[in-house]
Amino acid sequence: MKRSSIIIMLVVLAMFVISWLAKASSMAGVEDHNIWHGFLITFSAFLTLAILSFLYKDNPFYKFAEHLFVGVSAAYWMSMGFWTTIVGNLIPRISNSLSAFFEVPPIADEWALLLLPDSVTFFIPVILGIMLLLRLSRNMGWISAWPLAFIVGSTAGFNLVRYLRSDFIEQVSSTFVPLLVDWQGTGHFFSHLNLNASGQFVTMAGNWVIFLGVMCGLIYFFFSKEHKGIFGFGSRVGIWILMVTFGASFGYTVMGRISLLVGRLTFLFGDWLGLIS
Amino acid sequence: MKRQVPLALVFIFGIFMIIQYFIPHEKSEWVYEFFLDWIYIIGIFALALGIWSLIRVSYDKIKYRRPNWQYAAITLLGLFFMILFGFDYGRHIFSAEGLRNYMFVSFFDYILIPIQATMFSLLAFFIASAAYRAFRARSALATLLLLAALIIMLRFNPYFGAVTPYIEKTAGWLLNVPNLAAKRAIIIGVGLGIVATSLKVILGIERAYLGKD
Amino acid sequence: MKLTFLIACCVLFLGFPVAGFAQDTPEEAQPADSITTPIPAPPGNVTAWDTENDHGHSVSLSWEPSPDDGTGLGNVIGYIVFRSDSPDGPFVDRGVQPAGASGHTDVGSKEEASQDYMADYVDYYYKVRAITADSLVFAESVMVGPVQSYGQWFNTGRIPVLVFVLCFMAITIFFIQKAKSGANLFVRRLAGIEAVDEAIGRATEMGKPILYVLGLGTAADIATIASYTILGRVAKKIAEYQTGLIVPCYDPITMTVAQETVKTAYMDAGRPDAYNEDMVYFVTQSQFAYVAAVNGTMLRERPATNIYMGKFYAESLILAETGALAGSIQIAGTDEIAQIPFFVVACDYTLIGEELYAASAYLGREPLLLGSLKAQDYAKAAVIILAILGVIAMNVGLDGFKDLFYISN
Amino acid sequence: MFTPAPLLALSSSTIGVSISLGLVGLGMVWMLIRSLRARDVDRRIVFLFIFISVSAPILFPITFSETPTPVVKKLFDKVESLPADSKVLISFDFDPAMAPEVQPMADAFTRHCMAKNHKVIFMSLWATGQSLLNQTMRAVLVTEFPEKRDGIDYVELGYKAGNEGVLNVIVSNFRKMFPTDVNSIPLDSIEIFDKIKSCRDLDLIISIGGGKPGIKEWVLFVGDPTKTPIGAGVAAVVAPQLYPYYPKQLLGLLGGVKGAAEYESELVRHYPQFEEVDKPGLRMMGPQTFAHVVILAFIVLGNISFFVSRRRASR
Repeated sequence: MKRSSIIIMLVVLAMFVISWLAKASSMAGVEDHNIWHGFLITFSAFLTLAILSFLYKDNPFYKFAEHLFVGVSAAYWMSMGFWTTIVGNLIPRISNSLSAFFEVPPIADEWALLLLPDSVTFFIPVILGIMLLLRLSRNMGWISAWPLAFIVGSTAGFNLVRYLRSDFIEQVSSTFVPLLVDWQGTGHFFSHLNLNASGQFVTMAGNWVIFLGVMCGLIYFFFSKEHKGIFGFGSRVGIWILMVTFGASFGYTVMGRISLLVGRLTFLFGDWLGLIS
Repeated sequence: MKRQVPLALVFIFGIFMIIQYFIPHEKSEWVYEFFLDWIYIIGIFALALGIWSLIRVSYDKIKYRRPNWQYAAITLLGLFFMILFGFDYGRHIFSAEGLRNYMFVSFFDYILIPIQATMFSLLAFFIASAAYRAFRARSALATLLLLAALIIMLRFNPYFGAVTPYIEKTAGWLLNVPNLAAKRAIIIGVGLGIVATSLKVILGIERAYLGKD
Repeated sequence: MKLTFLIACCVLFLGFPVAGFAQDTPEEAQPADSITTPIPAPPGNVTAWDTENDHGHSVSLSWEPSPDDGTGLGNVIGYIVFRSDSPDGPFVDRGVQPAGASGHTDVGSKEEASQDYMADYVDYYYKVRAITADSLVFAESVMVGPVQSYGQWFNTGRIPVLVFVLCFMAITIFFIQKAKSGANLFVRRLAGIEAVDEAIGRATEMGKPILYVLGLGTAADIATIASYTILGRVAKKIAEYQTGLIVPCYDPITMTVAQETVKTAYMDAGRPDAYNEDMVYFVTQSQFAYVAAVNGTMLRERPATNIYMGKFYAESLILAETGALAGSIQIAGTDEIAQIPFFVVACDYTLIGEELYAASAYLGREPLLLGSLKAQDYAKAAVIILAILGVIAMNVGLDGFKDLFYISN
Repeated sequence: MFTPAPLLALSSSTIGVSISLGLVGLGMVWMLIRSLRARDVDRRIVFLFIFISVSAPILFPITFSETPTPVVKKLFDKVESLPADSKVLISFDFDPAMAPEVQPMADAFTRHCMAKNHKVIFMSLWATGQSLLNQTMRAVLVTEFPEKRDGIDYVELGYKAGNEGVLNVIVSNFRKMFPTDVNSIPLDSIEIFDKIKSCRDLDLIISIGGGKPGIKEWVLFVGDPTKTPIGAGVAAVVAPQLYPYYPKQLLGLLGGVKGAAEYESELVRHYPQFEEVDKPGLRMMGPQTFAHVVILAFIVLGNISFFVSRRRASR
């Protein structure tokens, strides 16, 4: 380790301690365990800064925060999963004594599958789970494909129908827009031509754009034909509309993202440094 | 055996789920709900597998003194303590108080939340740098992207947007008309892609997820 | 005006003391109040039947709105539906409908434990009450029943879906057969995919690894499944070129699958020796922790190319910008519409939506996969034709055409 | 780490903000010059600008004096013009995700009504709204208006499941849906409800939200049948969809942080005693606008440098 980096380390450490003490003293009387709470707040402030420091360049503090984050979060999900799924959902179904041990009310049988009690049917996922773990063994690894097949297969079937319905059929049928909105003849159309948003012309133009836009978009996503000639033109219009959309959605998001940062900085300046009342 | 059984399973469960969709009856609903529960439960075992992989990778890092091996130790420590607290010794070890354990909660509030929120807030910076880098009128397409973004941003900037009704109108139109059209085209395409791929999976044509033989 | 005044009086002097019994059952109507607010005519011709295409535990009702709803006295502000399991009560409140409504679906719980459990194959009796602003002034329809609820074994409302499923299966299988019979199926080149190959070459020259991110999808997400195929192809090339590969995973099952895929790819390339378990590793199942780790990897390993394929959420821009910072070539592909813009802006190549799926077929170069890609295209052609027909139908007033696509529940 | 504290405490926010504004301005000029020389700036500089432009308005709360747009003003004036002891219902129809944008509105409305001595009824159509409702009660009612008494000056009905169904019932009778308030005190023994039977007896309904059930449902199921005036506060994203209802069915509409800020500033203009209280709407306003402008500036700069360099290349 270079001397400079050691010095930086020490400085940061010193600042950490100072701020901790200052925080603790400022919280004295207001809160009990002020030392401990002072530490917690200072530490989370430190982590916040560590992450932000990444914007300058990768550095030991970021690495520290990152690795800590990875470890803790993995463990967090593990515990979550254990309590909510295993204890919350599995155990109450398979064994009364165990659920008594974990102090969770047993769930009544629903006699759902093949008239087997849950206590039996719910061993199936356990077995599948164990099969999955078997992949760690050299020669039994292949069996881990079975639970995988169960998951992938059932979700594939699940997705197939639902996406076909919501992303395909319903989208297509909602493309059936009237291209002639309350049409009362060409003369009437031109005599009443105006540009206000609810006017006939604007609504009609809108419908046309939507209809042609969808068409061209689909043409752009055509793979089995070279994009040439009229077809090529269609696909070009398609990509134009796509680009406009992407630009729009990007611009739309900007504001919201900024307020995220506001939240963090308010924590730093307010909760930690106490610069804002 | 090694190949056929999984493919058969995929086919059976896939077809079952499709049929189930058309049977509103309680019985089929039950089976369906059971499957969802099962998937969660299997997921937990898989998570154990993942944790194992995390531990092994970090452990190797330390063992062979790979670059940044010191930090791997931090990961392991964090993991170890969080699990320890998570599986708390409230009434007796493994009491459902696990998630309410004081240290577990403070780790969550003072380590996970701040880092998570900060990572998320990095977006504010990146959205700016991305805009600066990419929104340049290099080509016709890039210009379209740029203009659309500018109009919408002006619209939602409380100071420009409010004053010029023209921008307000245009932005509204952009969001309601071309935006709708393009999104719909993408959605239809994606929908088709998903349907086709699911079908390929069920029919056992797409089997990369099993690792080819 | 006068009416409201009367109501006010009634509320003040009569209404309030009695209002304690607001949840009054239909039996105890207060004739006294009829002086203050005229009693409206009851809703007519009430019918009740088991709700179609459901799992049971539900009954539907329809009625003709009271003549005083909107028209006539015009003092009906809504309808309350009452149910009982015996013709002579007690009746319980099963839901409210606003004025002008002419139907209601009484949905009970299927859990026997639950409060409003509604048993199947049991006789129920219904009444519909037209209510006024004064809860003591109302009119009740004649009782209907007995009616029973039960579950169906086929959802007729979803027939359109079934039709489409079958059609699509047919087309796909047809083209797959065609592909098997060796007809060569043209598929246009995709810029993003061409880029993958040259990116691998570049990585080899620079002697730097390639980072492949499968995204936040679970192993069963179709986007992830498509991503495996691409990963397989990429890994194979990498194995041939002997470049490094890094695959950090968010989902443990995805990790196991990815390991499988990469391993086979290396075997296909004839270099099983070069495969190493730690190429594909699990990070954590928490979105931003995962991002933090991947960001770190990008800046430390300095991969020549970052490939993002699969499901991505808010992190898309964080990843892509960090990658750009590290000076890597970036190729992205996702079906997550909200995130496509960010990839388009920050990456060198982006596979937009369906292109991701096309890519997996295109890369696989297997006739079978290409066959299904053809099927997709023909489906799109069908969409275009249908849409044109639909628009014409709309404009000549054949609204029936749209109903062909109507899916009830 | 703490050295800046006293300094900042001393410097009046105007000085502070003008300094930082100057900084950013100068920086921009410098970058403009660079861009004219067709030199791109390192992204770290971009980051720095964003950081300053967001943090400066937080440290020195610059409150742009918001002149309320008519759609906000009308709602404010309505609350203002109602005589004391009018019955106002505030419904919290939002979840934590929306809270940063709309909770400020809820607080502002509550303050305003309390200052005008209106009788306020709090409820929520969203299960998640309950906790946010309590938050406002704790932060605003209990702390700022300790003299106000539960059940006499305000009452908390809380959350009731049933979405539009709830509205359908309370339109004719509160007691049918809410036999008691959250503290399970029967409505009959709550003073405010002496004179309230249904939504018709309310003088104003304010729904705060942005989802379903929300403003639309209030308008369709309560506002239209009972002709009770309805005001709304919504997230910026949904505001455009609600404009069609204004002014016929919606008395007024607060859209996003901007709307909240306008209402807050108007409130302070009429009630100086609220100078001191936290005004999140106005507070969020500064950073957002500031950073937003900076980003726009960057886009322009980027294009300048791009065009200059291209002209150079073509020469």
